[in-house]
Order: sequence, then C-alpha cells, then structure tokens
Amino acid sequence: MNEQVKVKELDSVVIRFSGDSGDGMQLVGNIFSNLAAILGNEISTFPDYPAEMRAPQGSLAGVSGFQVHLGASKVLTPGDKADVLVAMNPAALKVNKNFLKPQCVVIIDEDSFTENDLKKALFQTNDPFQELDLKNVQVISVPITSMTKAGLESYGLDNKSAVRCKNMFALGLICWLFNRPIDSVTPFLKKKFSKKETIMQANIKALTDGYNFGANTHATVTTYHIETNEHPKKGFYTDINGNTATAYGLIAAAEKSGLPLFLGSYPITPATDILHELAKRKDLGVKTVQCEDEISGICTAIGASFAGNLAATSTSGPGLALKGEAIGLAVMAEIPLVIVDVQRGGPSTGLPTKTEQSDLMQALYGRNGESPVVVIAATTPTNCFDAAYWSSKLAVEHMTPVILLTDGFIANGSSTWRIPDLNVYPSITPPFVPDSIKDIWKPYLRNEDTKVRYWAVPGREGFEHRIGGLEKDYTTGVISTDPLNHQIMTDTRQEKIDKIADFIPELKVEGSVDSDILVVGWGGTYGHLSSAVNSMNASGKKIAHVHFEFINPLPKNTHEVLSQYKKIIVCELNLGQFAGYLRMKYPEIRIDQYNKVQGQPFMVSELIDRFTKLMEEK
Amino acid sequence: MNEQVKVKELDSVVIRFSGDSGDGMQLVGNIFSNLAAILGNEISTFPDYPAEMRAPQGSLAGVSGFQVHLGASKVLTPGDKADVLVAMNPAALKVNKNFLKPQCVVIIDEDSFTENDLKKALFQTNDPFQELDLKNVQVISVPITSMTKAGLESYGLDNKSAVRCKNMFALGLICWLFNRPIDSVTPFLKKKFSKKETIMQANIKALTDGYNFGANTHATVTTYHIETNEHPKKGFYTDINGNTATAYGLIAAAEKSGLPLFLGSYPITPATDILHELAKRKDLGVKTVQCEDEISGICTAIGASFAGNLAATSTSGPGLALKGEAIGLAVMAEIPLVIVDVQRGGPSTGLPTKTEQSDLMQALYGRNGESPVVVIAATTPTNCFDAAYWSSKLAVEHMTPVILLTDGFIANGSSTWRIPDLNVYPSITPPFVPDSIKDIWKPYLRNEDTKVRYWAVPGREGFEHRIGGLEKDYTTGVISTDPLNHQIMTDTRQEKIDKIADFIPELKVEGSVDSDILVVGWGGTYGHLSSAVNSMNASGKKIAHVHFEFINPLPKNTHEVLSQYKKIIVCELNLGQFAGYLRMKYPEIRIDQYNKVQGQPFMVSELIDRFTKLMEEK
Amino acid sequence: MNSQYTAKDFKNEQQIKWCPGCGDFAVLNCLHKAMSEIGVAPADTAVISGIGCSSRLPYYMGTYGFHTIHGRGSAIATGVKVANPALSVWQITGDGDCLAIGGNHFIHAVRRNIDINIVLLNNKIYGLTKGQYSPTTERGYVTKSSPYGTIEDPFNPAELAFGARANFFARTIDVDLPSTTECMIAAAAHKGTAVIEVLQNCVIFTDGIHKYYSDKENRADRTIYLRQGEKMIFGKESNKGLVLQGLDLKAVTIGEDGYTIDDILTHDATLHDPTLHCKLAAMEGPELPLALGIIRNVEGINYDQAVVDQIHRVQANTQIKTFADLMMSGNVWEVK
Amino acid sequence: MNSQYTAKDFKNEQQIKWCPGCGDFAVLNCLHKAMSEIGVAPADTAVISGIGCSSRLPYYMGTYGFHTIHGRGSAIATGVKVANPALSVWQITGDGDCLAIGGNHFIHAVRRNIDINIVLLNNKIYGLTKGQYSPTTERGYVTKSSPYGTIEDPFNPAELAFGARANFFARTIDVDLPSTTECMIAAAAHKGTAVIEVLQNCVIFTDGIHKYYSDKENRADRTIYLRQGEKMIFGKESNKGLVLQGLDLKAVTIGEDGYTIDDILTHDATLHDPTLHCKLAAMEGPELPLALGIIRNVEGINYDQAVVDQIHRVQANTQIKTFADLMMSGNVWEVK
Ligand SMILES: Cc1ncc(C[n+]2csc(CCOP(=O)(O)OP(=O)(O)O)c2C)c(N)n1
Ligand SMILES: Cc1ncc(C[n+]2csc(CCOP(=O)(O)OP(=O)(O)O)c2C)c(N)n1
Ligand code: SF4
Ligand code: SF4
Ligand SMILES: [Mg+2]
Ligand SMILES: [Mg+2]
Repeated sequence: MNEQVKVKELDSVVIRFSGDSGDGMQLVGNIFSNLAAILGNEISTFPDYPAEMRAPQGSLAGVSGFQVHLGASKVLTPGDKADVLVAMNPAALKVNKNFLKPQCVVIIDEDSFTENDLKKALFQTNDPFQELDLKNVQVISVPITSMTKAGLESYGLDNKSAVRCKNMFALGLICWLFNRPIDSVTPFLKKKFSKKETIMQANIKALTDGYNFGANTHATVTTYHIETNEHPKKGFYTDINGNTATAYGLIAAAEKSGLPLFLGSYPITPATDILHELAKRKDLGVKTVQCEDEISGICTAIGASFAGNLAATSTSGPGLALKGEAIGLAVMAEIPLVIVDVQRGGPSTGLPTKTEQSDLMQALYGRNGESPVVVIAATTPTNCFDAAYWSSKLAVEHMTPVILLTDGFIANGSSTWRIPDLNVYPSITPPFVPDSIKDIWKPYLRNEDTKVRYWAVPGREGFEHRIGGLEKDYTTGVISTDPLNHQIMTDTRQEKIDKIADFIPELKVEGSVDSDILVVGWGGTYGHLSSAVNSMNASGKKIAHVHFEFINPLPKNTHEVLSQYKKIIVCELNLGQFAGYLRMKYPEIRIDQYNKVQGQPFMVSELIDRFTKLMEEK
Repeated sequence: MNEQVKVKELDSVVIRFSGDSGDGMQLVGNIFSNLAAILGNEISTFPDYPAEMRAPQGSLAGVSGFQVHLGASKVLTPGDKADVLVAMNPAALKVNKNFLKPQCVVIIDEDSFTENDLKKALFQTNDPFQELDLKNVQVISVPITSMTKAGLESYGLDNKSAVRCKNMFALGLICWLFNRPIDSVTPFLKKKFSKKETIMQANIKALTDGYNFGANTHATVTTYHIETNEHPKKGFYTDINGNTATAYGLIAAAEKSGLPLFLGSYPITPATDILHELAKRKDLGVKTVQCEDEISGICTAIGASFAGNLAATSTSGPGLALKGEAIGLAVMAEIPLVIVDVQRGGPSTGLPTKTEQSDLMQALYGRNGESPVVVIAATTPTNCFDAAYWSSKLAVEHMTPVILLTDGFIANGSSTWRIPDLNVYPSITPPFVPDSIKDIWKPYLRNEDTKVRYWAVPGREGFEHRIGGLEKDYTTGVISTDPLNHQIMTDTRQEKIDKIADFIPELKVEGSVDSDILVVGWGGTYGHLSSAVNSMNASGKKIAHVHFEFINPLPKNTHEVLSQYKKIIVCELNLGQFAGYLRMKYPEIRIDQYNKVQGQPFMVSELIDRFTKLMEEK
Repeated sequence: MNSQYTAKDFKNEQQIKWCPGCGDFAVLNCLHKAMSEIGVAPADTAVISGIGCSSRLPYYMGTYGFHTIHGRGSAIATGVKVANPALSVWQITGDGDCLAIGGNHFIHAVRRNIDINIVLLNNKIYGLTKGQYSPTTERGYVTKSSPYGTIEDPFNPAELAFGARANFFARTIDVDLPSTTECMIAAAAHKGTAVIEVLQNCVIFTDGIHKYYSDKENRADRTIYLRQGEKMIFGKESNKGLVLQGLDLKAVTIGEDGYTIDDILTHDATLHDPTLHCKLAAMEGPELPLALGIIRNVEGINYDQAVVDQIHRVQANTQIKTFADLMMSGNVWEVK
Repeated sequence: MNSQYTAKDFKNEQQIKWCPGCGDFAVLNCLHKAMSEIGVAPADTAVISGIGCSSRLPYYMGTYGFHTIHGRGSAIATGVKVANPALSVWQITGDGDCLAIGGNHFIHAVRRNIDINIVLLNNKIYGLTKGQYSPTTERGYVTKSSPYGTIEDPFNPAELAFGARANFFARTIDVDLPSTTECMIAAAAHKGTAVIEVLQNCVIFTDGIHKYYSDKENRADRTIYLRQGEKMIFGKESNKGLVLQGLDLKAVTIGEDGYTIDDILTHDATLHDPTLHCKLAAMEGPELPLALGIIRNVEGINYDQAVVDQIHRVQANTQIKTFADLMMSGNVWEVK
C-alpha cells in the first residue's frame, strides 16, 4: 500500500463515517453529503445508529455510523459496501469489517487504537487489521485526536471541547481525499455554531488542519474524483430524509386541500421524527398533539377528522397494532385519515432501530371484521413526500383511512431532492356535501360512482347528524341490524376501496421490459432492486422490474403486467407477505420469492446473484 | 286448516319460541330442549336475542327468540325455518315471517294481538297474517294471557306475576303438540323456583292448563311425533352452549396438564359468558381477573403464563384488535397462551350480537412483524370443548400463543353433549426444563425436533432468567441485533409453528368422498354445511365435505385432499378470507367461493341451491 | 340566559332504546334543556361518546354526534376540540367506558385541561353488556362476573379526577333534573375540562343502588348541595352544616353543641388548593352527607386555547407562511 | 434483617447499557442491596418492566425477569402475582411507561391493591426514544417534540396514585442510595401495591432537572425526609419544621416567630385519611421542602390475597373438586 497520490475517476463512491456515539459521525456525514449534493452529485445516505440505548464508550454496541453514496448520476441506494471508511476507534473498524470493498481506504485515528481501546472492542491482539483478516485495504493512520488538540492550543478550549473537534479534522481529510473545497463547509459550521463563536472557529481550524494534513502528507493513497452531474434538472434542491419528506407531504396536502393539518401521535422509533418535524411547523398552523399512547394518537386524529381537519397519526409496527380497533372505527365512520407506519424489525419490540417490511399483512388485515383500507408504500426517502401526498389525497377524496407504509431504511436515509412545485401536483378536493342536495342528503348518502359518502363537517347548519361504529342503514344512515343491509354495506365499503384503482397510476415496468424475468418489489426496496436490475441490464443480462407503491387497491394493470413474464420473483424484507398477497389475488400467476429478514436492506450484490441464478434456472 | 288431529311422524322438527324480551321465551325454549334431549332426541338450539339494548315493549326491536331443532338422529343445526312458531305478540310474528316452513303451525296469544299491539309492531291493518302474506300456515289462536290468568285466580298472585306464567301455558301447549309428558317438566320448575313455592305451583298449573287446552280443544291441528334415538351412545349427557363448552375445555386442560387455570378478560358481547362461567369456578381454583380493558386482559394472562399457569384471555373482534401488540410479545417470549375470540359482526362495533367469520385474517396476521401463531376454529357448540382443549394443549406443549376462533352462533347455540371422559383425552405435558440439562440450559434452548424452548417457571432455583420482546440470540437467549441471528430466529419461530402440523389430526373428508365436488368450510359453519351435504347425498347428489378446525398450521394432508377434487367451493361468513388464505398456500388449486355477510348463519337451503348449481355448471 | 334555542332544537326523532325507567332518560332531558340555555347552536355542538348504554346518548341529540368505540371518547373529543376550538364539545360516558377501558384518556384529558364537558353516568355497572361490575362497584357486590362478590375497592371518580388535577368537578343525581341541568350549564361556561358525575339508576342491574342518597324522603338529610359562596348547610330543616375539625369534616346541627351558623363552612369552588374539594367529594353516609353540586370550579390554562396561542405566537415571528416558504427556508441550492 | 443473601446474588453478568452517569445505575444498585436484605430468594423474585431506558433494569438482575411491552408492566405484574402469590413481584417503570401509555394499568393496579412493588424512575422525559416530553415534564419545557415549550401541566405521580387510592407511596432521589434502599425494603414489607417514585437524572436529556432538590449543598434545606413517628423537621441545622395552618402546610423555623418543636407535625404514614399525605406529597419549593421518604403506608386488603381467600372460602363449601364433579353437578341425564 501507500505508494503515491493517484486520482481515481469514479462514477460513484461509498463513504462510511464510523465512530463512537459521541464522536459526531452523524454530523460530519451529513455535512459531507450536503456538500456533495451542492456540488452537483446525486447522493443517498443512511445513518446506522446503535440500538436506542447508549452503550459504553468504545464498545461494539456503541458504534454509530453514517454512510453516504455519491455519484454523477442517479444514485439509488446508500451502497452495499464502502470505498472509504473513517474508523474513529477499533470498535468502528470491527463492526464494519464486512462492509468494505477490496482495496478500500481506511482512515483511523491512531490515538484511539491503544491497547485499552482495542480491549473495549474485544480485540485479542494488538493488530486489529490482521485479527480481522483485512488485507487488501489502504490504511491511513493519523493521530487525529492529538493533531486536533495541537492545532487548537491557542483557542483556550478545555480538553473535552478540543477533542470534540476531531470529527472536523476527519472531515477535512475526507474533503482532501475527494477533492472537495473546504470553504463550502464553513457555511454549515457557521450556521450550526452560530451562537458559539469560539467553537465555530475551532471547528473550522480543525477542518482546515485535516485538509492540509491530507494535502501535505507523504503517506499517499488513491484520491478520488467524482464527476458531477452535468445536466441535472433545473430547480432548487435540498437533501431530505424519508421522515421529513413524509411530514412535508402531509403539509403540502393540507395546503392543497385547504384543510388544517392535525397530527395525533405517540413517540416510537423510527417514526418519532415525523412528530418532531410537524411539531416545529406551528408557523404553518400545524397542530400536533403528543398523546398519552398510540390509541389516543389515532383517536384524537379521528376526532380531528370528524371535525374537518386533514388528520394523521404516525407510528411504527407495535403502535399500528394498538391502532387496529380505531382504524376499524374510521372504516365504519368513513372519514379521511392517514396512518403512517414506519416499519421496523419485528415481531413485538423486535429490532426497533432496524428496517423491515413485515407490517404489510397487518396493514391490510390487522382489524376485526371486513374492514378494507387503502394501503400505500413509499419507495425511497424522497418518494415519501409523494406517497404522503397521495395518501392524503385518497383519504380525503375517498373518505377512507389510508395506511402509508414506510420503513426505517427510507425514513432515516436521505437523498437529494428537487423541491417540488405544488402547482403541478394534482388538486385535493374534499367531498363536502353541496348545499344543493341538502334536501335529499343523509349522513351516508354516496356518490354512486365512487361510493364515497359526502362530508358534512360540524359547524355547518342544517347538516347535524350522528355517526358511529355500529352498522348503518344504507339509505338513512341510522343504526341497522338488518341482515341484507349488512351485506350491502359490507360490499359497498369494499367496492369503495376497489374503485380507487381508477384513480391511481398504473404500473410502469422498468429495465428490459421485454425480458422473460420480472423482479417485483414494493415500498422501500426500490433503490436496491432498481440498482441491481440496472446493473444487470447494463451488463447485458435482460431483466425487468416493477415496483408497487399502491398495494390496496392494486393498480389496474397489475394482472396484465404480471401475466407477461415467464418468471416472476417477488423480493421483500419479510417472509413473503406481498408474494402471498399477490397469490391470493392472482392465484394463476406463478411467483418465486426472495426474502430477507435481517433488519438490514438488501445488498445489490446479493440481488444480482439471486437474479442471475434465476435466469440460469430452467 | 283446522281439520282433525293427525299425528305426523317426523325425523326432525324445528320449533321457534318468540315473544317480547320480557315474555320468558328463552326459559321455555331451554326447558323444552332439555326435555327433548332427556327423552332421547338430539337437539341443537339457538337463542336470538335483540341487540344488547332493551327496546320498547311490543316493538320489533324487542323481539327475543329461541329456536330448537330436535330429531331422532344427529341434528347439526338449529334449523333454517320453523315447523312450529310460538308468537307471543304481533312483533314476534312479523320478525319471523321469513323463517316459517310452508304448512307450519303458528300459535299466537290472541290477547296480545289487539289493535294496539299491532300498531306497536307497525302493522297497518288488523289482519297480520294477510298483511304478511302468510297463507299456508295453520294458526292456533289461543287467548293465552287470559286463560293463564283465569287458571291462576285462586293462587293469590298479583296481575303481573300471573301474567308472567303465560310462557308456561304456551309450553304446555307445545308439549301436547309434540306428545311430550309434562311431568318431565316439573323437575325443572321445581329447581328454578325452589325458593318461591307459590310461583312454582302457579307455573305448573299454567303448564298443565296449556297442555290440557291442547288436548281438549276442538281446533285440531297436526301434532307431531318425533322418533327418539334408539341407540345413542351410552353415557351421561347434558346440553351445553359453545361459550360454556369453551370454558369447560380450558378447565379440563388445566386439570390434565396439572397447571392452575388463569383467565384475564374484559367483558364483551358475545364472549362475556366465558368469563362468567369461569368466574363461578372458584371451586376448582380457577382464577379470573376482570381487567380494566382487553390489553390488561391479555397482559395479566401473559404474566400468569410467565408465572407458570395455563393462561387464557377471552374476547370478541374489537378486543382481539386491541390485543395484537401483546400477542406479539407472547410470540417473542414463546410462552403458552390461549386467546379466545368469539367472532361477531364487524367491522368496528358492527353488529355485536350477530355472528360472522370475519376475524380470520386478523387472527392470522393482526400484529406487527413476522409473528406466527396457532389458529384453531371450533366447529359446533360442543366442539368448543375439544377446540379449547386442543388450543391449551398446543399452547402449552409448543410454548406458543394459540388463537381459538369461535363465533356468536356456536357460542350461544347449544346441543346435546355426551359428557367426556377425560381419561381418553390426550395428555398435556408442559415442556418444563429437566433438571438433567441444567448445565447446558439457556432460556431459549430448544428441543431441536419441535423447536420448542424449555419452560423454566419462576420459583425454580437455578433457572433464573430474563426474557422480553426484543430479538434474542439463538444460542444464549440474550438480546441480539445481529442480522443473521434475526433471520434464524424469524425462521425458527415460523418453523416451530409449521411443525405443529405433525401433532394435529389430518383432515377427514365426509359425504361422498369420491365425488367431483368438495365443499370446504371452517369453524362454526360445520352444522349447516354438513346438513346440506348430507341432504344432497341422501337425495343422490354426490358431494363431499371437508371442514377445517386447524387453520394454522393446516393439516398435513390439506393439499392432498384439495387436489383430489375438480371443483372446490369454500363457504364462509365473510368476503372470502379462508379462500384467500388457501390460495396463498396452494395457488395451484382452483377455488370457488360462497360468502355471506349478514350477521346470520348460512341456511341449509341456500347452500343446497348453490351446490346444486355448482354441480350443474360445466 | 338569553338563548334563541329551545330544548326541542337539540332533540331528534330517533326512537330511544333505553329500558323504561332508566336514569339515562333524565340526563338526556337535562342535556337538551341545558344546551337550549347555553345558547350554542346545535350545528356548533358536538356530542362524543364511547360504548355503553349511556354512550348511546348522542343518537338522541339534534347536534353533531359521534358514537365511537369503547373508552376512547375523551381522546376523540380532544381531537375534535383541538381541531376546531369553536365547537362546544361534550363527552358522554359511563363508569365502565370512562374509568375502566377509558381511564387513561380520561385522566390525560383532565390533566391537559382540554375544554370539553364530560358527563359521566355512573350506575356502578356495565349495563350494555348485561351486568358485570365496574370500577365504581362497591366491594362485595355480586354481579354476573363476580358471583361470590367483588374483591376490589372502587374508584371515587372525584378523587381520581382530582388526582389528575381536575379544575371542574360536579356531582348530581339523575332524578334531580334542575341540579343536573344547572351543573351542565356551569360546565359549559368553564374553560377547561369539566367533569359532571351523575349518579344514574340502572333499573335492570343495579336498581336502587343510589337510593340511600336519591330517595326523595331522605335526600335532604343525606346529601348536601354545595353552592358557591353559600354556607354548607343541609337537612330537611336546613339546620345541619359542615365544619372543619383539624383535617376532618364533621356534620353538626346548628344550635346544638354550641354550633352557630357562623361556624359552618362557606363553599368556595374556586379555591386553587384542591384539599377541601377533595374532602368534600369523599364524604359518604351515614356520618356525612354526600356532596352534590359544583364541588370545584377553578380557572386554568386550557390546552386547546394554548395550542392556538402558541401557533399565533410562532406565526407572528416567522417568514414562513406557505409550504413554498418552508421549502426555501432550509439548506437549499439551485441548479440553473 | 437476617438474610442469607448478598447484593451479588441479585446481579448478573450482563453488560449494562445505560449512559455513563445515568441515575438508573444508582437505582439498580439500591435494588440489589434491598433485595439482599429483604431475604427472598432470587428464584422467588420476579422483576417486570415495560419499555424505556429504566425498563431495561430487569436484564441486570439475577432474578426472574420479564422486559415486556411499553406501558403494560402493571398488568403483567398483576398476572404474575395473582398466578403465583408466593413470588415477590417488582415492577420497574419510567414516567412515560407508567404514566403515559401505562397510566390506566397503573391506576387500576393501585386501586386493586395488588401486592407488587412499583419503582417509578421519573426523569421527566422519554429517554429511550431520545427526548420527548413526558406526563411529568413541567409546562414550557423545550424538548424534541415541544420545540416551542410544552403547553400542558404535568401529573404529580403521588397525587395520581392517591387519586387511585394508593396505600403506599414513597419518594426518593437517585443520588440518595440509603434512602432508596430503605424505601424499597419498606415497600416489600407492605402488603399491597407500593409505589416508589425515584427522582432520576437523565444525563443526556434532562441533566440536572432534579438539581434544585438533589444538590448535596441544598438538599437538607429543600427537601424533608419523612420518618414514621418522627417530627417533620428539616434543614441543614435541623431547625426547620412543618406546621399546619388551617388546611395549609407551612415551613417554619423552630425558635422563630414563637414556634417550638411541639408545634411541628409528627409524621404518621399510617393515617387512613390520605389528606395530609396528599398535602405533603404536593409540597414544592421554594416555599416548602419536597417530601421524601415513605409518605403513606397503610394496610388494606390486597387483591391477590383476596383471590386466594375467596377460592378457599368457596372450596370449603363445595362438593365439586374435579372436572368430573363439575360435569355431574349440572343438568345431566344418563343413556344406559
Ligand atoms: C373494545 C370493547 N371492549 C368491550 C366492549 C363491550 N362493552 C360495551 S359497553 C361496556 C361497558 C359499559 O359500561 P358503562 O360504560 O358503565 O356503560 P353503561 O352501559 O353502564 O351505561 C363494555 C364492556 C366493547 N364494545 N368494545
Ligand atoms: C407501543 C410502543 N409505543 C411506543 C414505544 C416507544 N417508546 C419506548 S420507551 C418510550 C418512553 C420511555 O419513557 P420512560 O418510560 O420515561 O423511560 P425512560 O427511557 O425515560 O427511562 C417510548 C415512547 C414503544 N416501544 N412501544
Ligand atoms: S340496562 Fe340499565 S343502564 Fe342500560 S338502558 Fe337498561 S336501565 Fe339503563
Ligand atoms: S438517555 Fe438518559 S435515562 Fe436513558 S440511559 Fe441515557 S442518561 Fe439514562
Ligand atoms: Mg355503567
Ligand atoms: Mg423517563
């Protein structure tokens, strides 16, 4: 290793910042990805926190990571394995050992690789690289801590504060490695530490020192040059994670529909940030009630919906389980409601900080009785915006609860996002009862085309009425136990949802549309499946991909699309729930499965392997 | 009508007692069916209460009915339509107008058919029979109220008490009609009114008067003679409804397993009687906690299970929805738990007093994550005993939650039951950790054949351990976030449930096993499906029937059985949940559906119509 | 009050389905009457309930109404009120609905001090499910689910409400229509959560359970109707009163044992410290009269108003007025 | 006590995962210590929790333990205790787990008076989910979910417990290990639900939130440690005390304003009437010291014992001893 400076020209690169929870890796990861995005790269990032609880300093459980994938053109996932790892301590090195590409660069803080540190990470020997059998890596060992401290001597900081700047030193190094001008970083630091002038200056100094160290050092390694995207679509860009995008989608829908936005929620990992984000939006009049539990979360939302707001509730799997009964009420009452479920590893408390797609069946069926709801699944961090917008639109226009499934991976992952122009989004028109039909109106009078009942919001004179969870007469809306009426109402509630298929986009097959093999996915696996398919097509292996965002009802052309392929493989992060659902709907279509339940997203490489095998099978 | 006394020899007959909620119809229905059972008939009964709320006297909503079907040999349902209706008022007549066989006998209380009474039942004219277009019926119009009062003049009763005896007069009439000696009735009355001598005597007098009135009257009608079953199996018999049978099944399982029985529950129609029944059983040491809600119901049971009891919780659909999260905990903790769901009309509060089979998907999937549980469905009132016993057995021996689905129809319906001899029931052996493996034991050490972990109950020294809802390491049982371990644990939890297929009975096809057509049902529709199939086979239309009691896992020979038939029709009281589940499991098997969502059981006649049509279809 | 409404404006034509003689009828009538006097339009009134006999009440109102699911009335009413504070929001609930399954939402609504009026019909039983004991059933009472008598002590709804820091609590008896109506009107006037416990008779399952206090004959001797600023006097001859001895309340006869009218406590429902209200609410026979009327009525910050205030405060200091503003306020770059 | 156990018998080898400096460590140590003195075997002890940082505690015990789901600890502990009353059952919970999602189970456990010991670690925040306000967070506090400050008043856990009719309530501070241990031992001795609120510091999200009371320097002046039968005296120089004026508690200095030691109240945790306990528990600075120690400790019928008693009573009077007896006791006929 360590020969001389070479500039590698790359299409895309994956960098992983990793260190102890207290080392500030999330911050540098964020800054670096922002920087890259501003300079015209596409980015996709993923923070990999330790489990919720803090673990002892230096321990394996305490490692916190942030991965960023940047590239010249569309980057679809945060990447399987890293080209560059920044490991601030031995634990970080150990935890990431399986996620390194051959020939990758590993930057370590020499000062944190003492015997004591190695012990904390349960190393047996003093040579961690050998012990981990890491041979083909380029190690840049830098005394980051001591150099940071040395550089800050004149700033009059206490030791703790000075040491805290070491993440900036590391960032400086990385900027050098990737040919990123560090002056683009200073605005971030100015904003972040606007109230602490000295700290800000110290951070800038450490950053500069790191950069200079890289530039001046004789320990040369490959450095990288990434093309920037020459022709991105014009417009304003930001970088956004899935939870924020979800919150923004609700805000946008509220504005478009003219309804005030209400969120009733109870904190739960990994959904809480939606509550945090909306709680900040008092400026836009958003009302958030942090409730005593999940049931109250949905029930306050049901009350708010009854009162005429665009009402939502946000949660994760265990919380969705608690909301089942109340979702049934919303089905029966036929009121709009958006229920966001950021899926995590289950069952029970399971793996709260990990990702999974195992709430699909729960979303479809987790309630008593025949109680159909709309189910939508967001596909990427930025798609969370559109998915939340669509969820709101369908909920309001079709007077129904909509369950929006996202997951820990896309909720916390982020990518570059072109700020949308709301004017080009479809309108959202609440089906308020027109005054013109006041005489014939009854609480469950429906638009016979869509089966949607009209909405009469409290406060409106002449439309006073009572609704509830008991079965109602189809015509008058009063309580009814009549057998045939129950059949009609059950059928009608189902029909209302089925008809929504007329109002959602059809499926679009990507990749080699005319191949024999179709990869089917839904929700948050889009990036990985798409990357795998693109890469195979690029290497001449023809394969198609279709991805479901609308789960219930399914797009109208679903059967048509599926029936065109000889081999269909449904890939999901569960034991096969969507595959089962498709079999239920289209038993005549033969379906293969690829499943993974490891709390982790797919790896593009494993997908390619699996698809290649499938191609070869007779 | 009214020609002369003819004695009809019948194989089976359906009698419906109907009147106002206050008229005591449930009591006479019960007595009469008991009487019939004692005299050697098979019986099947079904009470048809009004909705929970009391309705105004004489109104349609206030009608309370009790139907009994008696026959010489196996009677499988309470019957579609009545041969004899006792209608104590016009509302009772109106409500039952669609449930009368041609040429049936209708006994009315003339005194309650005044203009005023007719109005309360919303009749427009003074001829209810004509208004209801009831032509082919034999009406016995008897001034029941006044004759009852007249007969009791010497008893010194106040008017209200005397009038209350009119149900016994009606019963007397029915006894005459069916050649039932009224002295067999007196023991019931003696027991019921043991503390009120005068009332008892008055009731006996009214009964006798009714009988004599029938015998002496010149208004002659067909009377019936039902064969009694000459060769019933020897033994002791009682008559039992599904909820009581469920409670007894749990008690029996507790005794067999040597575990104390614990029920944590919150009242909900139509499941509350299970709590009532078990609360009485302090004599057998049963502990019941009436909890503050359903979540506490299941959570106290989970606590009791952890502490080593046979723990159960009972509820109906909305309550099951609330228990979803906690069921997940029991899945993860791998502890035994029986969850009884007495299904009712849904969604939401729906039709609380009506029957339905729409909680199947909820039972299978109503929780976050991949969380498989055993699902069992009881088929008849008496089968509830066996189903509850089996649920307990599988829960305990396989350390898993089991959801037992019954429904409002079988829970409230009753039939003759030969009292079981527990000695012939399979043993229930809790998988306690043997002391011999103390050294290698870990909390999640499993029997590798069954994948069942060993049970170490608090109080046992040397086995102190901690469990919980977070994912655990396969080997050590401590919390683990390792990706591969999560995959293994997820697969193992699934495998554990799948393996239970080795421990449950295989399917047995009934009817004409070798026909082309297979009727498939599950749970509480057994009686109706079986009657329809038997009757078709009896009339030469060959048809087979298979009925599922074990839903998850499915019996091992399910595929084999299904694949033997050309046409399969899955009949259920929902929109097709089991049909969908079978398609998911066996997409290659073609399945037709027959569904009904009316809060009512099937009618044998509609089934026969549907099956006949299916036969005729090409 | 000068309301333009009559009770009829708050009724509708639905056939009422309670058992003849049920105490719920009286409460319904009082609510119709009270609303007509409060003067909020039926269209601006929302009546929310859970499940139970009592919870059927919204069906018999001419207002907007929502018969929801068991125990969740407080949460749903909270949502209604926060979403549209202009509505007058009422929650109708039973002892099971409110204090068993709904207990948590109830105490949190009270703590947050949402401006809703909670009418709690306490018949000490689950009526709708045909007779199981409730969290207000006395120890030892035999019901369908306690065939050998219950083995738990009941909540006193007032104590629980005060434990959750209630600012308004009133108690009445179903048969006393004027008092019930009066308390409802006061509850509506109060900004914040107002709890009115109505001792309600279930003719089917707990007939006469409140008889000791509600019987016309003894009511004056066994209950005390508290009125703001008035002496705590009761008894058929209005000659009994309450005095404080140390921390204990005592019933005395004026003119006996040296007690004069001046010794008798004066009721002040507006005391911030709930101690005396709590003691009054806890009084029981035979030693002490049962407290009726408005026991506590204190001003506090109510949640729904605080939500509005906070929004106004934030909006006064922001440039972000629309979604587009929000989008441009963050870390944004332009591609030209 | 003469226990055969040491703290070590109640520990295990699990690596503890709280943040360095978290107040939970102290509570854990106290529990180990207390259990060793209580003398119940680890095998006969069950420690139940919900979800939260605090709820991880059972993993660090050498007893039987169950880390269940969020908020349900009281219900699960109830099941454990009723199923096997021979076990010593502890519930470990946080302010969110116990008073937000778990509020209903908590108040009902307290009302039923199940013989469990509830240790409530109150850090006024949701620690595990990284910093949202809880039902004990003061109004106005800024957290991740209240960026402009909360707009709700908190529960006082003691008031809520008394509202639910608690018979045992103690309060301690995490840093005061001997007192916490002492209260745990007393809780174990008490038959019925015992609640111990520990003011716990979260170094990450609410660091110093209890500082006003917990600071070594001022603790003696700002808190009072109540001891059964002893005068309510506090202060660095033990010269301050509590007196009752009307219904109000007042802190006085002995020797000033004519107050002598005889005027100072004597603590009686066993008073049946909770009024004074409630007032003591509600005390706040700066006027009054915060009450610590065992505030209330009253005997009552506990539920799990009542279950056993009722079973024995019924069993003494029945012929039904087995399932077969039950079967033959009903309406049975024989076919021969
Ligand atoms: C989730 C759920 N659990 C249980 C029930 C059954 N249930 C309906 S009302 C009720 C209790 C009603 O008691 P209360 O609130 O006192 O009302 P009351 O009928 O006495 O007026 C119960 C247990 C239900 N409908 N839903
Ligand atoms: C059903 C459910 N809802 C929400 C959560 C998320 N959650 C876990 S712990 C917690 C709050 C913990 O607060 P507290 O009980 O005060 O414990 P602390 O962490 O402060 O010790 C929340 C909201 C969950 N795990 N399960
Ligand atoms: S059961 Fe009781 S509470 Fe319910 S309607 Fe009848 S009398 Fe009223
Ligand atoms: S977050 Fe707070 S409560 Fe949780 S472990 Fe860390 S210091 Fe303790
Ligand atoms: Mg009640
Ligand atoms: Mg906390």
